[in-house]
Amino acid sequence: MIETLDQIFVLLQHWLMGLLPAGLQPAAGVVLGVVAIVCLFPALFALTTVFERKGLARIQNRIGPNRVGPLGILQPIADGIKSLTKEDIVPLSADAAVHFLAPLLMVVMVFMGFAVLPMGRNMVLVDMDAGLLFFFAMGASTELSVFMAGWSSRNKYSLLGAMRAVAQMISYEVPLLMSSVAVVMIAGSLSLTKIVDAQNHYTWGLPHWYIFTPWGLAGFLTFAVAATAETNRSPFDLPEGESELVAGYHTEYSGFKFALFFLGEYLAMFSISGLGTTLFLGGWSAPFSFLGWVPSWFWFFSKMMLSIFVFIWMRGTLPRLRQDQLMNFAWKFVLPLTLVNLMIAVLWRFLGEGWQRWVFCSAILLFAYAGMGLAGMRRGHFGPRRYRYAE
Amino acid sequence: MTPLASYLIVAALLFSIGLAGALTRRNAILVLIGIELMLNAANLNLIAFWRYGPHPEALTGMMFAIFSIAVAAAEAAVGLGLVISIHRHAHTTDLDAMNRMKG
Amino acid sequence: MLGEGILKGLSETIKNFAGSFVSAERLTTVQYPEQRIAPIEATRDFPFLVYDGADWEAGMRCVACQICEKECPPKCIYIVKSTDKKPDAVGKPQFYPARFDIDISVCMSCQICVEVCPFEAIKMDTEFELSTTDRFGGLLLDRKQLAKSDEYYHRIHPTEADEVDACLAHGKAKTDAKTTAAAIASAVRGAETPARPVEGGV
Amino acid sequence: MSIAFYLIAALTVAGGLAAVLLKNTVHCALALTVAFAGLALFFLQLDAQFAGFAQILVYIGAVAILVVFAILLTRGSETPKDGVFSRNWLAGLVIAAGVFAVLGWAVLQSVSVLPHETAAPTVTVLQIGNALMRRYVLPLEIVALLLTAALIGAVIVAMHEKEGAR
Repeated sequence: MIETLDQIFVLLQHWLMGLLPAGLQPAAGVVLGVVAIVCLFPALFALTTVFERKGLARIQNRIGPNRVGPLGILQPIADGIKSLTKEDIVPLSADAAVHFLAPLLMVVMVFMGFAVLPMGRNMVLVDMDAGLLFFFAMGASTELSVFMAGWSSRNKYSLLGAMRAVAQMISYEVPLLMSSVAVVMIAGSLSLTKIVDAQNHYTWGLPHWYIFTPWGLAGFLTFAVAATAETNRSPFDLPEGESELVAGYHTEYSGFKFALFFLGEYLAMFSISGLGTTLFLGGWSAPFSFLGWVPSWFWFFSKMMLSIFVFIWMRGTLPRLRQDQLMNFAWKFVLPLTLVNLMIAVLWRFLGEGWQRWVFCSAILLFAYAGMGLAGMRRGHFGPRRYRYAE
Repeated sequence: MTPLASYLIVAALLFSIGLAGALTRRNAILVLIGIELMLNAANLNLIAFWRYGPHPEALTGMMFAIFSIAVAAAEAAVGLGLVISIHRHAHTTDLDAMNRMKG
Repeated sequence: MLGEGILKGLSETIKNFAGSFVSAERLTTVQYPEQRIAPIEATRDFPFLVYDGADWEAGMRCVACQICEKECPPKCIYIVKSTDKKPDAVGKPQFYPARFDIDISVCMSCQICVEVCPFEAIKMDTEFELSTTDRFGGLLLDRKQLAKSDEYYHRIHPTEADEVDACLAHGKAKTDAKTTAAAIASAVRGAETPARPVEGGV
Repeated sequence: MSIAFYLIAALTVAGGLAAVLLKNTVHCALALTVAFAGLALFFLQLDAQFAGFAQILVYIGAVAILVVFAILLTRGSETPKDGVFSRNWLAGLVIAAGVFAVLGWAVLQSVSVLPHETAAPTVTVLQIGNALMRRYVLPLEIVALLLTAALIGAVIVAMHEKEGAR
């Protein structure tokens, strides 16, 4: 029974495949997986938009949308109808073909990333040997669509937003990759299913997730910072900074194309949360061994939604960074910290079992964090804002 | 025609396109684009030879291609840095206009 | 320590997040069409015309002097002065506005018309739910729509209305005193020299 | 040859042609990414997964972005009025055609000796890593050095005049 519930989606897929002739079965399996992903994540996106609005409202002591349907739960449907029926405006001087292709490319590239995420036991669309590399390759391609959107609009705000977005995404892609490399080094594989398997065992009922090690915690924090910047979320939402740039690279998009960009951004958030879950939070494995009977996909999606909540929470808390603070933070703090973390991961691997490696690794990491942070603060690379002329 | 031969023909075509681009365009960045295409055609050759060669398990061709990708990235960074530097100096990226040795 | 401020901020927002579910007094907003906050006394948005008594047309304080029309910065007031005179609330014959239109889509709620009116005839309203589907005709209010009773004025701005009443009463008393004084004076003069004609009262 | 091969070949060659023929420089850069993507698909078709993904990551994710950045920094997106091709374009075209003729002739001459369809090799990332760390460790180090030098060089070349002006 528990086994069936755990594998319910896999069994469903096999049952549906069994209805078809044998020759079509492999193709049908892939199509079914793709359809499942393409239906599930936009539905999750719709739910997340309303939860985000309600969560932000609660953080600001408001109630949030509550008019459409019970407790405003049907708000995304109203929003969807609105954006579908809105006029699709293409500026006269815009580069029509590129302007049209940019949102499509973005959504397609983000969807591709889901193909390698293991969403439960045996629930992965393509178990690729170089899954992590595939994920990052697809993630890197979204930068181009952002540039295409900004450039083709022929609008200075769009172009500025796109250049900011691309510069930011390139800068934070380096720490993102570097913090994942530490996991790859310890797990010894680029395959995401193998990385989850490496974390899926317990001592005294507690899991061996990588976040519960010094290098894993540091890696997770740098990964989270880089992921927030990579998905252009607050406090790193300069590309869309509405006080400066109207709406950034999607200023000139309206109606359905704008909805596609919106979808793309949220899907990127889901996929990067899924990746973070897989790399550091044990993927689909249960947080305690006695909870092993709960279906694996439940754990994956709850961990993912928890990270989405943290995204919303941060958005409700932190003010937007300035461009120079953003770049200084990436290159002078996060990247060195990930490089130190790589060394720590090596040390962890070769110090062997025992309490010494915990002490050594934590001490070096804390020292590096405090040292780099204080040095950067003193030189004014980041930290509180200082005004030269006004006080 | 064997599969290897067709890959080689495509690579040769791509190489020639890149060469033609590098030789005929005025804009320095377009010349770099042509060179990138030529490098990529060479990569395709390396991978195709590795795949249909006698010892694919030795990984020689693939390693060569991976190193070549890394080198090409460095080449692009330096080349574009040079182009930006020249643009700052001469206020043009038109190669026909850069016919003097004196700065 | 580095990152301390971020943690502090995060704890503050999570307190708000959780607190807004348990204590309703944290919520700063109201559910507008069902729940309303009474407007504060100094609220103002668009002008209206005050009338005394029960009949809006007869009791209109406005005498169509057109000062407000001239002073209005965006020129949203349009007045046509009547050719005849009608008795006002106290029975004195006055001109009256044959037309008095305010385009509230142009009005900027500056209150200058109220400041300049010598007859306390135009005041600021608190009514804000004025949206219509007709953006030209629907937002051009004529004198019938603008006329609101003195009681209404007292209800929305009690303090200010009392001041206005006191001021009006004072003015009336002054004029009354003047007229009576003049009447007495002329009566006295008339008694002394009955042959001279009575000079102008006021 | 399969249909997929012809489709990818058409995509790649069309992307390459567009990259050198189009007037607008940004369009050229975008067409170049199409060619890069086609080549990555070729690599996947040739069972070189790792190289294919590395191609996408490096070329589409970095080189193409660098190219468009350079175009925008040099105001290259405005089409020059005196044509996009250089004065001696004919000579360049003849040379390129000659090179293609020689290469094509060489390939066609050797068709008979080229190997036929072979079994697909299974290459895991682990094998690639082992090869990189054992047999090819010296080239790896040299590439690392080269990349560092290129990084510093690119920064210095692009920043130099600004520093001098300060």
